[in-house]
Amino acid sequence: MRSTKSILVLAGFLLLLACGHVLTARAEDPGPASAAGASGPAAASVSASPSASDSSGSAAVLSGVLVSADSAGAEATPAEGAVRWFDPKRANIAIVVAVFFMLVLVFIRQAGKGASFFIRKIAGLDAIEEAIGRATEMGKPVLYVPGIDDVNNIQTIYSMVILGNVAKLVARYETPLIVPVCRAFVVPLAEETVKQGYLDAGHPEAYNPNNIRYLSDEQFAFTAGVDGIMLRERPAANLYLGSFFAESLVLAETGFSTGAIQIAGTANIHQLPFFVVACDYTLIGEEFFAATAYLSKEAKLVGTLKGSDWMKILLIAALVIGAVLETFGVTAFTRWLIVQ
Amino acid sequence: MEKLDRRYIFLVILLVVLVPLIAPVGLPVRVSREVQSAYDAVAGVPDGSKVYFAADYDPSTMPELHPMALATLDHLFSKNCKVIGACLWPGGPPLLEDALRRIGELRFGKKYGVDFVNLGYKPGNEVVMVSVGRSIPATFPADFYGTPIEKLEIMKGVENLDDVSMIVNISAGYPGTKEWVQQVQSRYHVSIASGCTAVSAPEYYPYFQSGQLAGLLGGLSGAAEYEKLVGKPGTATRGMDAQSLGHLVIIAFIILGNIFYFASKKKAP
Amino acid sequence: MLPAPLLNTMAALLTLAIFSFLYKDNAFYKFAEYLFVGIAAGYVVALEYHNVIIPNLWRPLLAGDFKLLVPFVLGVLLFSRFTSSFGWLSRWAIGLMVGTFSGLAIIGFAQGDLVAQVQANMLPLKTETLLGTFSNWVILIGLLTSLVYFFFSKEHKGVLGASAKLGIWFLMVSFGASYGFTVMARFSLLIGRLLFLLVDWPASFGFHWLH
Amino acid sequence: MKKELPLLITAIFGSFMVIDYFVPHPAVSAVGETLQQWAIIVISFSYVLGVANIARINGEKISKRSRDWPFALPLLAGLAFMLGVGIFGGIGQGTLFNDFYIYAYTPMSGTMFSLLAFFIASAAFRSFRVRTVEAALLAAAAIIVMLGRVPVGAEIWDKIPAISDWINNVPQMAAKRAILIGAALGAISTGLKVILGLERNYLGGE
Repeated sequence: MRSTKSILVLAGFLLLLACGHVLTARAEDPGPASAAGASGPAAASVSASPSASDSSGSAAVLSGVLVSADSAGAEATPAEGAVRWFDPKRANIAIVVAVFFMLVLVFIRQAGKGASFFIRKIAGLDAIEEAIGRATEMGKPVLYVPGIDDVNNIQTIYSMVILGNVAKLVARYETPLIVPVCRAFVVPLAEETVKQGYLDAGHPEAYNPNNIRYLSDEQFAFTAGVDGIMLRERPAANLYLGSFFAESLVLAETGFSTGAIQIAGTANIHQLPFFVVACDYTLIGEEFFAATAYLSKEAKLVGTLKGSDWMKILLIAALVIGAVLETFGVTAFTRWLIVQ
Repeated sequence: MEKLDRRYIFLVILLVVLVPLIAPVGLPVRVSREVQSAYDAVAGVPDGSKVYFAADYDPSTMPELHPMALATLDHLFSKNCKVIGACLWPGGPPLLEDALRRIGELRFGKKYGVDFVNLGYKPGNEVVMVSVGRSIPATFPADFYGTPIEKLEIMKGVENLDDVSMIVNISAGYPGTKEWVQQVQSRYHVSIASGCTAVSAPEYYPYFQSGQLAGLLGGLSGAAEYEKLVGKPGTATRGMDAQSLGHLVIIAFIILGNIFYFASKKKAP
Repeated sequence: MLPAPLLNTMAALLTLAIFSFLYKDNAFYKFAEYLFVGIAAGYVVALEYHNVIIPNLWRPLLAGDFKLLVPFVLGVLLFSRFTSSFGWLSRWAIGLMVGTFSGLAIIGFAQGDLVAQVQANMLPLKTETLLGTFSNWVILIGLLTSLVYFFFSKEHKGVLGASAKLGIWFLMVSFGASYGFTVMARFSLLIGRLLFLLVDWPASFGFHWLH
Repeated sequence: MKKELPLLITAIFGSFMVIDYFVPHPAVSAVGETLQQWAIIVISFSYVLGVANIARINGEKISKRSRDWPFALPLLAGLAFMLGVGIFGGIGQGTLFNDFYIYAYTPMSGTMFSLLAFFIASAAFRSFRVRTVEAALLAAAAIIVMLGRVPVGAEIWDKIPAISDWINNVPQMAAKRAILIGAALGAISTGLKVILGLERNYLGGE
C-alpha cells in the first residue's frame, strides 16, 4: 500500500515536470508570459499550450521526463534573466517547510513502525468518560454536535474520529447518543461512525439510526433544532466538537441553562471565548487536533503531533536567538527571514 | 437563573439600542492607531492610480462593513483613484455595486467602466486570489454585467496586481483578509489595508503588528473612526451611542449574573 | 424596478417576521427562514451562471478552448454523489479541489503565518522607551509560553508546567479581547436593522422623522 | 480507479501549487494558471451541487409530507423565482433580481444575524461564570476592550482607550500569534499528508 502511494506521488511529480518541459519550448518562443502589456492574446496563447501536452500521449511525456532531467541538472548554473528553476529569494520558506516536512514524515514513519509516543494528559478528553458516566447514572442521553461545517473541513472529519470513540464508550454504558447533523453529506459519515463504534463495543443491537438526526443545512434553523433537543430530551452531557461559528454561544448557553456537563473543542478561535465561559472543559485550537491522536492512537496522527512539537522547539529557539540578536543590533538573521 | 424568562433580557436590549438611535447624545469618536494607519496608507497612494477593492462580504455583515466600504471609497474617489472592485463572497456583488454607484457615481460623478468597475464574483477563495495576482483578465474575463473587460477603459494596461497601487479589503471572514495576507501580500508585495468585522479583528492584530497589513478597521467603531477621518459622518457614527450603551449593558449583565450566581451558591450548601 | 415603498415594506415585514422569533418560534419566522434559504440558493446559482459559467467556461469553449472540457466534465461528475453506485466518480473533482486547496494552504500558511509571524516577533528586548521595552518582553514571553501550552509530548510539570500556566493566561486575555469584539459586532448588526426600520423604511414613504 | 485516480489528481494539483511558488519559470506559471482556472470552474459546480441538494431534500420533504413540509413550498418558490429572474432578466441594478436581493435576501440575512445581539446578552447574564483565575482574566480583558472600543470608554476614564489598545496590540496579539503559528503547523502538516495520500478521509468510506 505504502509503495503504491509513493509511486503515485512520484508519477505525479514526473508528469508535472514533463508538462513543464513541453511548455518551456513553447513559452520561450513568444517571450515570457509575464511580459507587461500583453493582455488578451498573450494570455490565450500561453493557456492554450497545455492542451498540446495533454493530447500528445505518453511518448511525449516520457521524452519530456528525460529531457527535463537534463535541464534539472543545469539548474546549478546561474540562470540568466527570466528563466529560472528556483527563486533564491524564497529559500528561507523552502528551508523552513522542508525541515518541517522531514520532521513530520520521520515521526509518522516511526509511529507506523510501532514506536509509541507520549501524549500529555488532556483534561477535557478524560472528562468525556466521566460525563458519559454521569449521564448513565441519571438515565439521560448524551448529545454530540459535530460542528456545522461540511465534510471538506478537516475539523468535521476529525470530529468523526472522536465520535467513533465516544460511540464506543456510550455503547459500553448503554446510554443513548444523539447526534444532530447540519450537512446532508455528513449524515452517512456519522451513521457509519456510530454504527462502527457500537459494533466495536460489542453492542451492535443498541445502535439506533433515529438518533443521527439531520436537522437543516441552514445555520440558525439547525441551532434552533439542537436547542429544542436540549430542552425536550434534557441530555446530561453535551459534547460540541468540530467547526462552530456564531451558533456557539446559543448552544453553550442553552446547554448551561439545562445543567448538563459541557465539553467543547474547536479550532475556530473566534468562537472559543463563548465555549470557555459556558462549558466545563474546552479544547483550544491544536488541542482539538491532538484529541484525535490521543483517542485513536493512529500512527499518522500521533507522528504528526510529535513532528510539530519538534518544530515548535526549533521555532522557540529561533525566536529567542532572533530577539537576542536584535537587541544587540545584529539584524542579518531577521532580514534573512523576511518573506519576499 | 433558569427561571428568569430571557425575553425580559431581550426587551432590555431592544430599548438600549432604540433609545440612543432616536435621541442621540453624540459622544466624540476617538481615532485609534490601526485606523489612522489605514487612512495614511490610502492617503499615500498616488492620486489617480488604480486600486483593487476586494469586497469580501455579504448582507449578513452589511451593517458593520458597508459603512467601511462607503468611507474608504469616498477617500479613494476624492483622490481620483480608479477603483477595480471584485468579490469572493457570492453575496457580495450587488453590495459592491451599491457602494460604487452611491459614492462614485452619485457623490463624485465618476463613470462606470472608466473610473470604477465591478468585476463581480468568482468562486474559489485562495485560488482566485493567487490567480488575480497572476492575471486579472484570465480570472475575470468579464465584469459583473458580462461585458468583456477588454471593452472597459479602466482595465486597459491592467494585467495583474503589479498594476494596482494597493488593495483595500473589506472582509467578513473566510475568504478575506487572512487569505489576502497569506496568498497575496507576501507573494506579490502589494500593500493591503483591511476593514473587517469586529469578530475577526483580534485575529488580524498580529498581521498589523508585523506590517503585513498597512492598516486595520475593526467593526463599526473602525468604520466610525474612518468616517471621522474623511469628514463624512454616516451610519457608523450614528450607531456609536447605541453601541456604547449596549456595551455598558453587557458589562452590567456579566457582573449581575455573577453576583446572583455566587449569592445563590452560598445559600445552597 | 418595483416601487420603493412596496419593496421597503416587504423588507420591513420580513425583518419583523424574523425578529418575532425572539418572542417565540412561530409560523412567520419559519416562513421567513425557509424563504431565505430558497432565495439565497436561487441567487447563488443565477450569479454563478452570469459570473462564472458564461465568462469563464462557455465563452472560451465557444472560442475553441476545448481543454476547458476537463473541468466541465469534472464539475458535472460532482453530481454523481446523488447516486449510490456512481458516487465514487465525484471523487475526481473532490480530489482536484482538495489538492488545490492543500497546496495553496501549505504555501499560504508557510509564508503568511509561519515565517512572517516568527520573523515579526524578533523584536529588540531593549528600546528607547520603558513602555516599548516592557511591551516587547511581554510579546516575547506571551508568544513563547502560549506555544508551550500547545506542547503535547511532555507532561506539563515543573518549568514546563509553569510556562504553560502563564501561556493559558495569555490565551485567556486574548479570548477576552475576542469576546469584547464579538459583542461589538453583534450589536452593530442589530443597530443596522433598527436603523432600517426607523429611518429607511419611513423615508421610502417620504416620511423623515429622525434628522 | 475508485481511490487511486482521485489520489493522483490530488497529488498533482497539490504539489503543483507548491512547486509553482518556488519555481519562477514561465512554463510552470503557465501550467499553474491553467490549473487554477480549472479549479475555479469545478468549485463553481460544487455550489450548484449544494443548491441541488437543498432542492432535493425539500422536494422529498413535500412528497413525504414530513414535519413542517408546507414551509418547503416558499423555499422552492423563492429558489425558482430567483433562478428564473436572474438567468432570464439579468442581475444588474434595476432588475427584479437585484430588487429581491436588496429587499428580501439582505434584510433576512442581516436580521438573522442581528438576533445574536439578544442571545449574546442573555448568554452574558446567564452563562458567563467567573469561577477560575482564567475566567477572571477573560472577563477583565473583555470588559476593558468593550469599553475601550466605543466612545463611552474615554468618558468614564480617559486612559481606558489606551489600555484597551495596549491589550489588543501586546498580550492578546502575542497569544493570537501563538495560535496562528500553531494552526499554521497543523495546516501545513495536514496539507502534506493530503498531497502524499496519507490523509484520505475526505474521499469518504469505501
